[in-house]
Amino acid sequence: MTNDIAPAAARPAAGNTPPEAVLTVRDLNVVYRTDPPVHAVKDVSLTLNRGEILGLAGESGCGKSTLAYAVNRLHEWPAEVTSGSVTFHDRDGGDLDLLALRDEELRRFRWAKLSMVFQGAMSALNPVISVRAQLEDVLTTHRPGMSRQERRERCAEVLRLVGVEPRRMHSFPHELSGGMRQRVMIAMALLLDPQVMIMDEPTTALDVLVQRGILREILRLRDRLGFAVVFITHDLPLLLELSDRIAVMLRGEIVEYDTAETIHRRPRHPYTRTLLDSFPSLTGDRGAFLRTGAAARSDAPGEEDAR
Amino acid sequence: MTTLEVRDLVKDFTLRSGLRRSRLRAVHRVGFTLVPGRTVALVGASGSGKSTVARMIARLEKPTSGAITAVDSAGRRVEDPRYRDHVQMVFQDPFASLNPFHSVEHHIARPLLLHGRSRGRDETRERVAQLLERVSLPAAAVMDRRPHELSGGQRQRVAIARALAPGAQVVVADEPVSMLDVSSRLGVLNLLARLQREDDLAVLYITHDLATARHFSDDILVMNRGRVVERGPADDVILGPRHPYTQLLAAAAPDPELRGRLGSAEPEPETASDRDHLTYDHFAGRWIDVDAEGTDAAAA
Amino acid sequence: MTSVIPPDRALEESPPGTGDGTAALPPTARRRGGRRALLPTWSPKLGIGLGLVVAIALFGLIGPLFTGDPDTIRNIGLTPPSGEHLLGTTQTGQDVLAQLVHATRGSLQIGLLVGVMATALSALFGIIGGYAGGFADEAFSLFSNVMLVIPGLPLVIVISGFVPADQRGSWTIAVVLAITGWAAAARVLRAQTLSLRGRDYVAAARVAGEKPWRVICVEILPNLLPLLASQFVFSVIAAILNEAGLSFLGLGASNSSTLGTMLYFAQNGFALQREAWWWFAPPGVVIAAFGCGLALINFSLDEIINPRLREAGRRRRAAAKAGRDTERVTRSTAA
Amino acid sequence: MTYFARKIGFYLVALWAALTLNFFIPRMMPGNPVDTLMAKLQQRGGTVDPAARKAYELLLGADRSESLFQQYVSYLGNVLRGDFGVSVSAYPARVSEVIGQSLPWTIVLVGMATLISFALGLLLGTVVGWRRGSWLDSVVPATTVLAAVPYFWLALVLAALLSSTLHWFPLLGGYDVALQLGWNREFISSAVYHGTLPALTIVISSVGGWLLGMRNMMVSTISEDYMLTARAKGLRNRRIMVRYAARNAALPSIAGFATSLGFVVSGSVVTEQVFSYPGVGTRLLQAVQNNDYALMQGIFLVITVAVLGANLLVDLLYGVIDPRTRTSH
Amino acid sequence: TADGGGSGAGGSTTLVAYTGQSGDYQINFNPYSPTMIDGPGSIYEPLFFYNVARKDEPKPRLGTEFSWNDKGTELTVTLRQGVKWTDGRPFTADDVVFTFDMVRDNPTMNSTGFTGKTTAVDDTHVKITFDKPSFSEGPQILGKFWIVPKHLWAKIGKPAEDVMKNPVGTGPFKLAEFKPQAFTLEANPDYYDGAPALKKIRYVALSGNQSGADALKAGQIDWQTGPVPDIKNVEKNYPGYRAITVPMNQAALFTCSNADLGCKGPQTDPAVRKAVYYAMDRTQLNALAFENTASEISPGFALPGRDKALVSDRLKDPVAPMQPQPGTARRLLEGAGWTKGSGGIYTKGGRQLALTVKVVAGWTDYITAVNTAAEQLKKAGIKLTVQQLSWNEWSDARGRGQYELLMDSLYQGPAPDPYYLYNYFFSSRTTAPVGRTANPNFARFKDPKVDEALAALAGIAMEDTAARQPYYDTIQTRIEESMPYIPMLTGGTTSEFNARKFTGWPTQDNLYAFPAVWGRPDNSQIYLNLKPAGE
Ligand SMILES: Nc1ncnc2c1ncn2[C@@H]1O[C@H](COP(=O)(O)OP(=O)(O)OP(=O)(O)O)[C@@H](O)[C@H]1O
Ligand SMILES: Nc1ncnc2c1ncn2[C@@H]1O[C@H](COP(=O)(O)OP(=O)(O)OP(=O)(O)O)[C@@H](O)[C@H]1O
Ligand SMILES: [Mg+2]
Ligand SMILES: [Mg+2]
Repeated sequence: MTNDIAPAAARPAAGNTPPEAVLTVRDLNVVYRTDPPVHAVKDVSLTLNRGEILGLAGESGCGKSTLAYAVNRLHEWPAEVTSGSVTFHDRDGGDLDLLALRDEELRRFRWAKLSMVFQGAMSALNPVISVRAQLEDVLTTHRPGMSRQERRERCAEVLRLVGVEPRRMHSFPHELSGGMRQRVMIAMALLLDPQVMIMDEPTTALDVLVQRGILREILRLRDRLGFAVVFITHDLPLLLELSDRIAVMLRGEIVEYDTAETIHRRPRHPYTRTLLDSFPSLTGDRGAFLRTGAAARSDAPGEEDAR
Repeated sequence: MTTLEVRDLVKDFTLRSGLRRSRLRAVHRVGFTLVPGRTVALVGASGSGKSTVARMIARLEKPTSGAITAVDSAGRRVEDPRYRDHVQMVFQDPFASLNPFHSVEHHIARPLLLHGRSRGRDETRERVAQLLERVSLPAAAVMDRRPHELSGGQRQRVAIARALAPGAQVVVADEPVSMLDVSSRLGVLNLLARLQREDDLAVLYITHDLATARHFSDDILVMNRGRVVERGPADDVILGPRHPYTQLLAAAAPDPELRGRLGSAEPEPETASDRDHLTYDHFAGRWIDVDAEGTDAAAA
Repeated sequence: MTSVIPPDRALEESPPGTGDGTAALPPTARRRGGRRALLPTWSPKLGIGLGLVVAIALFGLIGPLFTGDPDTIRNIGLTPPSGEHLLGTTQTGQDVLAQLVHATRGSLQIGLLVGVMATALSALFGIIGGYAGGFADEAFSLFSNVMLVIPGLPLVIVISGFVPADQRGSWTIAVVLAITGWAAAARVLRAQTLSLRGRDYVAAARVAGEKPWRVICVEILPNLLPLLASQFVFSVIAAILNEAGLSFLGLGASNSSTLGTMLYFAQNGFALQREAWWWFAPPGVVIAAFGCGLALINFSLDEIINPRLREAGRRRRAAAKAGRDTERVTRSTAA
Repeated sequence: MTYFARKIGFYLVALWAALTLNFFIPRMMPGNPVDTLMAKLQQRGGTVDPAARKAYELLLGADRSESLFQQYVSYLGNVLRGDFGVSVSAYPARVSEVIGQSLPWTIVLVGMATLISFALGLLLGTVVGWRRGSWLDSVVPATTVLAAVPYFWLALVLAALLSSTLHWFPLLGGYDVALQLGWNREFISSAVYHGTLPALTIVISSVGGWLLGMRNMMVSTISEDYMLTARAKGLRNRRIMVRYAARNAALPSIAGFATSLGFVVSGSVVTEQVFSYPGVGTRLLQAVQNNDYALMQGIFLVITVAVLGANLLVDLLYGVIDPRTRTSH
Repeated sequence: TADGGGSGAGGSTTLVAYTGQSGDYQINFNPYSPTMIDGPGSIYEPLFFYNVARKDEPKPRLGTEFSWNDKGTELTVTLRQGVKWTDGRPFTADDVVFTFDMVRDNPTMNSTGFTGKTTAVDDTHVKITFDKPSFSEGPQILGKFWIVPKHLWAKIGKPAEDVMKNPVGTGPFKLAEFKPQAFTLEANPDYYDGAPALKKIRYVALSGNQSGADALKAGQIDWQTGPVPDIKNVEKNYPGYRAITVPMNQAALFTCSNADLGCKGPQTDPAVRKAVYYAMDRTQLNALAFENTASEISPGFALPGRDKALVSDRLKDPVAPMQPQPGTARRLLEGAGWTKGSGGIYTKGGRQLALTVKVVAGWTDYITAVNTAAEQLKKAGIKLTVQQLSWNEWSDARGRGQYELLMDSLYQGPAPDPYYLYNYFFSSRTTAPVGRTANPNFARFKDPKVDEALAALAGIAMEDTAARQPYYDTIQTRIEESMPYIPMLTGGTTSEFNARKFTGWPTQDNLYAFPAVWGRPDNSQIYLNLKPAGE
């Protein structure tokens, strides 16, 4: 993995030091114990470097979320990790085998080292508790020593970071716009200064303009705070523009894993090409997609049935 | 061949919070013409009023003012009871637009029967099969299935077949692919394009995706806050946007070619400009003030 | 009879749209849909429930063909169960089994009548109001809310007192119970209809040119069937219990025989004080068993209405199975 | 604020509907209240002189020359002044007196029992829902079965078992009549002791419904996205259960609580009958049996107003506990 | 408490009584109020006590002697001396005059239509004068007018509507405390006859017969009048308790008999009424419906026990046959033109001999009785349909005559004499056309001969039995002939009482008062006689 393609400005951790891994996933397998069982994640190996943005692309149902949840062990029955390992390399040295953590250790680990931002901010925020309470919840649990005043200040601080006025803290989720909610979620993810942030389709439900604003915010924060991001979406053009490296998933497997530039210019796997072709370029030539090309293949019924 | 003319369309919603009422103008003096064989794309960010226009055309919503007139091939105005023979709609969510309770056949047979396009069981079944074949679905296999047994793309095809069933010449497609898997999107769009070509349909394609709008339509209307802010041939609008809002929109669309753009400073959006209420018309090549000139001038 | 809370109340408060939209369902639920989705999944609970209900219904339906006249008075007085009188006799020597059979029939009849009428009323006010919207909706929903907060039984007591006694058969009581018992269901139905009304397929049907009544009957109603069924079942339970309560107070269908009137006579004949359990217990047990059967059926209906509940059920079964599997594995490795 | 205005408007309409219903229903009932008094007089021996009957008719009967509308207006006026007239079955006592004497008992017994049952149901429902899929779930159907048992039947059986046979609880009454009525320890403990069994039967037969409702809502709530967030946040399990799952899941139950009060009050009629408990339930029955229109109206109205009041309270409270209601709709 | 803290627990000297009160008591100690909860006899006293259960001489209470003039228009009463109200004021003839005048002037108090003029002759004598012979009014005036203290009652604006929260009387008991669930009377230490041995009486409120039986079983009440399971074995089932049954209520099928007054239906035919009479199997009815506590009934409605001497020997049946006589019934019906139709039911003119009998829902013994009778009559070709009604509707139908048959019982008057019953139920003065309220001649019976006899009896002194008998003969034969009330059985009033705790209860041999706990002033006579056991 070379990182010389990515713009240097994107990562403070960059420079001349070799990339340092913060999360390693090895041969992870996740199975849904349903009838029949669904092998949702197959032998996935990934390395997330400190401060980088790793894009995870693939169409609906390919196992992106399952992978993300398994990393944080959020998967619930009937999902089960059957084999593989997930290792977290802490900033202060010391590796954590996430799959071996006991309940209490896992609980302490979550959010403090690795936080998550989910797709629908409306449903990811508890609708009946104020934003402040939901932010402070994290602090009271993970930083019991903090005083009330400190907690409040910290909450205000992260909100300011993501560009939300701190006085909106007292609002309830439904009183905020979709973009604001997503920002609040990101603020919440930043509370404990985590080293990794997993974002599962954080902008799909949003307006293109709002989406753009949030993506910029994420990049800005990453540059400032230096956390690594796993960014999950099916919007490949978006990933190409945003991320340093991209993993393309198909039916639970990672079929292509490379720098964004390489994937854009020289996609190797046919599926990656299909994906790229599914998104006509705004400024590119017309006609290449229309009525011919890759897309025409899925014209045949049944084939598009990925499931 | 039916032409649909939309003129000076206005829609106000009354918002009630408690006993207080307020008025929201969702659509403001929108006008355009859908002509056979051409696709018009309606683009804009969320809440700009696109769906409201579509719903008014489908007569699901009454316009506050303005006119929607369909004119048939003979140049006669289509009167009310027959309006739905000519104008149909495809909805955004293929899951929600098909009743989980009914079979595919039912969904297509009903409009056939309602619009007198077939009579008797056998004839109906045959026509349903024909329609399914037209949307590239294997009729025999699909006919007796229920929506949940089909994939998203297949469902959307059924929805298109349903729209075609009454013999509609004008089809309004409200974000027909935004709920679909990436791999089935182009399939459905291509199907629409093919049908449009074959039947000389007039299509209103609503989307927020500028890229597909550009590639799948002939003309583009850009909407913002209920107004059309820019109109013109697809490439002109996308490649040479004149209205600040369109520029903003175009800039927001992800483009791998412009990698690194995100990190750099971009012009801050949403600053009110003096052109906000004006429409740039690429056909006419000038700014138009609909409030002063009306949509007739613009729709020409 | 105090507070069987409609199990579907949970639904009415959930913001429209959460339980709907197949997109919200877990992927496994997607596999079931259409008419088959309206059928409950088979489970022991459903089995027992159906078994109980069918058994009791048959008991009430064909039982009367095999037992004698329940009113026949014999000089033997109160006798415990014996070969001749399987459930003994009452104070006046009437055969308890014969009475039970007829009373069961009477109670079922009332339950059914109320179920049908209350469901029809709630459908009328809930669905039509919800679909029509506007003033009709406001008025209907105000009306059902008022009916809901006005306490039922006192109203029933007062109304049933007003019905002339010679007409106070099961029909009247049923009407009274139905009138006072439809409101809660109507509210739930309205909420559900509101969410269905906004569904695209309803809009699509309108675009296709369907008439409003057809939209209601063909597009909306089928999707409300599980809910209606659950409410029907619930109102049957409630009706049987309420009728029994009314009868116990001496305000029931005095001129027809129901389980409630039977209990009333047992109570007045000092059945408990005389330890004549065979007179006092069976009617209560039949009501309880029937109610229990219906409640169990309702569990399965609940799972259709709220698929998340089904997930929980599945999870348990699978967990049990997994447990068994691991057990087997450990046993085999131990061997 | 308009949310509240709307709510209060609704309650005014409901109140008016109840008042009107209350006015008309007794007027459609058969029989004549004077007969009740005559029967009481006859029971003392002797036939009743027509003159005496006339006198009572005059005393009790409203002025029949008044039109129905006039009667309605004066009825509304009287009710607003808290004047429900004279109770026939307790003649010449005023209805307000009769109700005042009985109401506290019902409120305390039924109110406490319902609250206990509600709280218990919510608590158990939380636990069962949280551990959905465990063996606890199979207990749930059993509790709803209890709700399917005719309430009075259960009460009678329990009374026969626990009071008559085992002598654990007193059989009848609301307190030991040998004691001094008042706020002394002895009397209160006696009242509690007497109220235990009736309360127990109410709780037993109603807890299942709450439990089930809460459990189902818990199951639904647990699969909400914010629960996932809460877990990802590394919150403690108990905190997630209480603050995220139970708090949200309880909302529909709380909304349903006040509505259920109507059913509960109805249940009190039977409870009081079974346990000879002093309360409005028996009074209502007595009123119906004696054609005591005024008392009937009074009790019905008091119950309705109480239920409406409780609903209003919960509604207003609901705006606080569920912030969503405050702005939307 | 030791005995389980029952609601009636009252220590060894308190007598706990249950009068059948359903639901709480509402305080009311006005003896003239229809809803009073107690007082007559115990707190307030009449002048004399009339024992309706037995032909006794009136017992002196506040009066010591009374006498009528020959014409029966003037009644002189001698009052007891040295009596004090419980507030310490002396009782005088003025109180009596005040009471009598108050009753006469308040229509709601004057339920029997008393019109006499009362004057105080001196402190201990009063004289009451009437316009017409009024011998029969004597027991009412002397035995049922509760003397109230003038010095208190004169101040009350509307005495009929006052609930007398703090009753002051001359009686053996006074109010100790009132609670809605129970109230307690205590012995009046200054009672003129000496304080009664019974120190406390507590009346409790329960919810009806079932709870009464339960409370009795639990030993929580000492005296109640009402059914208990297995009435025959009270002594065995309730250790220490006894039961006494006094036949007083003549249960009958009331018929709307008089077509002239608007009655409709087959029962207007006397033959039908009599056929019903003969078709009944009273032995079975007694066994199934009344647990064999009922007894024979005379078709002339004189009580076969108490009024034995008055039962006319001109009656066809001195007592109604206990066994059915299907032959007689058939003869009667066929004689009246009825013929057996299909299904074994008689018909005439195309109409079936079908009757509906109304009975009060909840009166289970009566319901059982009519159900049983329906079965019996079916055998005799008469179809009986039972209809249960609430008391309201039933009494409404009864009063207006809108019924064919209904089951009820005839009640007695203030003195042990059938005259009152005849006067109530058979006089044309107490009936009304169908549609108007009759009270209590619900059967709409109208017979000039009976009316004449009743008028004549009013002018003959009650003691002069020889002179009265011919009139009784007339009445009894006429009503046997017409049978507007079809006699069923004489229902017994059963009371259960705690004989281990108290002695002095009435027995069948010593029926010194009618032993019903709700009987007033009868119960006060019993209270006066009771002694705590072991004293
Ligand atoms: N609870 C479950 N039970 C059984 N199978 C499941 C469950 N959840 C997910 N799956 C299956 O696992 C596979 C991967 O699902 P996952 O949610 O990880 O996909 P995804 O890539 O996140 O899709 P999307 O883009 O729609 O979010 C799918 O085939 C899905 O059907
Ligand atoms: N029934 C309605 N009542 C009130 N307001 C409405 C209603 N329907 C739409 N609106 C409002 O009208 C405006 C335009 O809505 P519309 O649905 O047409 O937008 P859209 O362009 O289709 O957006 P999207 O891309 O999100 O679908 C929005 O502000 C919306 O809130
Ligand atoms: Mg996902
Ligand atoms: Mg839209």
